[in-house]
Amino acid sequence: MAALPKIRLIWLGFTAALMALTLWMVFLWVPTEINQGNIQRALYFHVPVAWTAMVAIVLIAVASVAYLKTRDEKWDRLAVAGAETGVIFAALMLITGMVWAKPVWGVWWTGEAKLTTTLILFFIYVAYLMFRAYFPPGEQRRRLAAIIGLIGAIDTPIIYYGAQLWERAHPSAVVGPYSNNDSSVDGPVGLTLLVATIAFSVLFVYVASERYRLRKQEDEVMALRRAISLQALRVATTSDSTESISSAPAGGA
Amino acid sequence: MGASLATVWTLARKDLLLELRSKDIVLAIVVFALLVIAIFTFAIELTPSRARDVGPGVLWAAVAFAGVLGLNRSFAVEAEGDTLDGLMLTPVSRELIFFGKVLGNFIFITIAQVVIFPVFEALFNISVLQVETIVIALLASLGFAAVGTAFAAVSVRVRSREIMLPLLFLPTSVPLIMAAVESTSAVVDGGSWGDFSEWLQLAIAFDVIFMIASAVLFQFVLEE
Amino acid sequence: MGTKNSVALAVQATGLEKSFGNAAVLRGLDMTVRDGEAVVIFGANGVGKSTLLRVLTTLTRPDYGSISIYGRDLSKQAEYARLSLGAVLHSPMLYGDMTIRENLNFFGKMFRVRDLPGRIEEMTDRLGLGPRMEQRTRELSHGYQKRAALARAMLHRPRILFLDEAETGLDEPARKVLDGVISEHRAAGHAVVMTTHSIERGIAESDRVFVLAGGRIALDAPSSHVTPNDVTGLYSDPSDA
Amino acid sequence: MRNFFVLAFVALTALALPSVAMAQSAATSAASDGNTSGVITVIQVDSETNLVGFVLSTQNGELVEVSVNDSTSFGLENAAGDRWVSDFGEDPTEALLRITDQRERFAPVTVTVADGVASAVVDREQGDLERNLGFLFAIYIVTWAGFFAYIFIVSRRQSDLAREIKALTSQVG
Repeated sequence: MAALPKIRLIWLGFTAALMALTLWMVFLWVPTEINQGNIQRALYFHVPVAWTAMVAIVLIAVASVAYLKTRDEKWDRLAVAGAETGVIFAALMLITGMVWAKPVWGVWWTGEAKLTTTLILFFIYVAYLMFRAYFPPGEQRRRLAAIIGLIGAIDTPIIYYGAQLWERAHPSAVVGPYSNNDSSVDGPVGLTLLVATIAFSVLFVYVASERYRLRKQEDEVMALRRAISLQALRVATTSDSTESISSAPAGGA
Repeated sequence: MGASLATVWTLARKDLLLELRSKDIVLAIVVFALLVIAIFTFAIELTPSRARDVGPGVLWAAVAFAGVLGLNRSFAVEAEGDTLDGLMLTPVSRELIFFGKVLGNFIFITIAQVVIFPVFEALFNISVLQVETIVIALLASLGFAAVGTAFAAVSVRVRSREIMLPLLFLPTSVPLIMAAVESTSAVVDGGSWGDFSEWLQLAIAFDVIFMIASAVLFQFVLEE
Repeated sequence: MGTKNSVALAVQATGLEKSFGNAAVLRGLDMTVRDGEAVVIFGANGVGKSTLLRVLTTLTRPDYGSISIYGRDLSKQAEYARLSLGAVLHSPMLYGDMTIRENLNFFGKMFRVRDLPGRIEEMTDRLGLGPRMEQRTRELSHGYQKRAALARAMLHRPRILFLDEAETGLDEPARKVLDGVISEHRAAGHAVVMTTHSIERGIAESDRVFVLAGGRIALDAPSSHVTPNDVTGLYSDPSDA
Repeated sequence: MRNFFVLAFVALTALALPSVAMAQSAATSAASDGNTSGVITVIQVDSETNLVGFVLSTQNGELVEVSVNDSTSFGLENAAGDRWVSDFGEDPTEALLRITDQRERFAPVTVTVADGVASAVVDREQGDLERNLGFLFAIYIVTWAGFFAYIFIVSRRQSDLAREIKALTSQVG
């Protein structure tokens, strides 16, 4: 019990240090991009957040398969942690994407393939979480949730492919002076992006593990309540159960 | 193999027979879809060029939304008399039960489209009754049936299944809806197979992947 | 534990556990039923008799524990086990908008029953369904629905029959048909597992009595040695507390 | 709860950083002289009429000579509004055309110079690097506010449940 918070604190410190490094690189170290100016620094938030949202999908897929195979509750907890954190990251990806698109492209929303994909996945995993909220806890909920999580993950590459085709068919959404976004990502830009991605991944692990812990506590509370109700029952029926043992003939004829 | 196909057909025919008696599913799909299409004809001023632009989108949105209603019924029918338990007691493998349900739902959506398409063509004044669109419609119905059957079986056990099914089904089907809309648009604009081959591939990939994935996952859905 | 040995056992269940959310229904239940034996399971309302039958008939998967029906492990060979079991549970499990004949035809095909039309005629005669065969099951009285359900359960000539309070709400003629079917089934050397509220009838119609209490078999005794009082004595179980 | 405070402290520090950074970058960009803006007055070409450099007339009236090489990147829009972004090495002819067009229109450009060679040549409007700071700030705030709201909710639930577990354990004990 005592060791666990220590690891969490160390991880938290690690996250904070990496984030500080990222912030220093993003705002002080990396040169300003020539075409877009300072707004391009949004890249170092937007892309890592999108990346972690994708990591969340993989996490959900792996945890769901593992749950269906082993029926071990810990995989279900992992899937919930991944889904909830993933939905948060996906929402941030969408919002940062929109706020970035407005000054650069002149519109809040473009049919950009990664944004479209994230939006649809966001809806699928919101539905996943809603399903969990509607369904009474138990094995059935864990199992059906794993199925939904898995179908969403299987759908991901198909959605992305479809969104790419769609973007190619409807390229007109992007207007304004900065409509090309092919700024290079090597040199300082690439390095900053790499560090930022690592930092956000570490942050994702921190947030997801906190959510996992919460889920575990919820299960613990349920188990304790069950134990208490059982205890109450046992007190009420002690005399009966001893009787039943004595009156049961050994195995019948 | 032959015996499996016969079992799948027996299951689907049972659903067709029930549908013939109750007319719940097809009627719901047709009426709802036509309603959506009719509302759009009032909501949008339909100049010929605008009808061509938005028509395919309206058509497929209507089919997808109406399809949800029908899919909701397909497992509600089984839940009513606990006949799902009856099916579970048979030695038929769960994949075959799934395929039987998919076949039934596919036939329902297809029959509904037989009514929806001509009415749509008349109201929007664009020609969608062509070989290309019929193939697209069949591919879309198959994909809707595959994903929809799996999700209908999942959501039939939830309190508010009428809410849950569309929330699960619609976002998952987005690639298929995109493919259907884009291909139909291409056909309406006078294109032929080559102009939307990528979208057709997407639809076929979606159908194949979800037919297999849902069949495999279905056994986990039905466990209790 | 050779296969030959366990085939003689119609049902062998060990360490069954099942809970729904917070409620533990089965808690390490063990039971065996021999072939040719009629077993009755008693228990207070809500003690889990129906859950137990659902678990034994492959409908509900236990959280822990193993079951085999005629030597077929349910976790591995459920499809074979289903061939040798028939069940009449609370609801008739028939399609309301189909006639009895259509229902029997459908389920018979699912079981790939040999000479299906002949078998359906046989069941029709034995259960006295004749005049109702072409009626939709939704329109039938409770008694005829139960008879049709029994026909559905026995269509594929199962070796073990599970009946969950099958006699509740039946009129006298229907009850007689049911009793006749049970005794014929026993006479043919097959197994029956049933639950019932009527303790006297249960004891009279069975070879062995189980009492389910606290998620386990609290009493397992030959019917000839059990009086109704022995059974009700065990009823004051947790669910009443 | 202690966790939350630790995280909140880090967050506040993190939030304070960029404002400092921005103030500094505004000061340095003017001083470092990496960027020069002005109108193109002279275009220098070699014997095969390849662009080698040009002369800028800055707002202060100074003339600055700039040379280009293969890695010089361009981001220029012509009178028709057609924007061209590429490296000099990729399409030297187009670069010359664009620079000529820019000179004829007296359209100001911003040049980023490193070691006497231009690393980037863009329309001056693009070179206004301090634009859209509000949007960047919004992105920054949204990202962090999102995380902290979520972490806050999770950690509060955690401490609530920890208390409940403690109470229940003593009841079972």
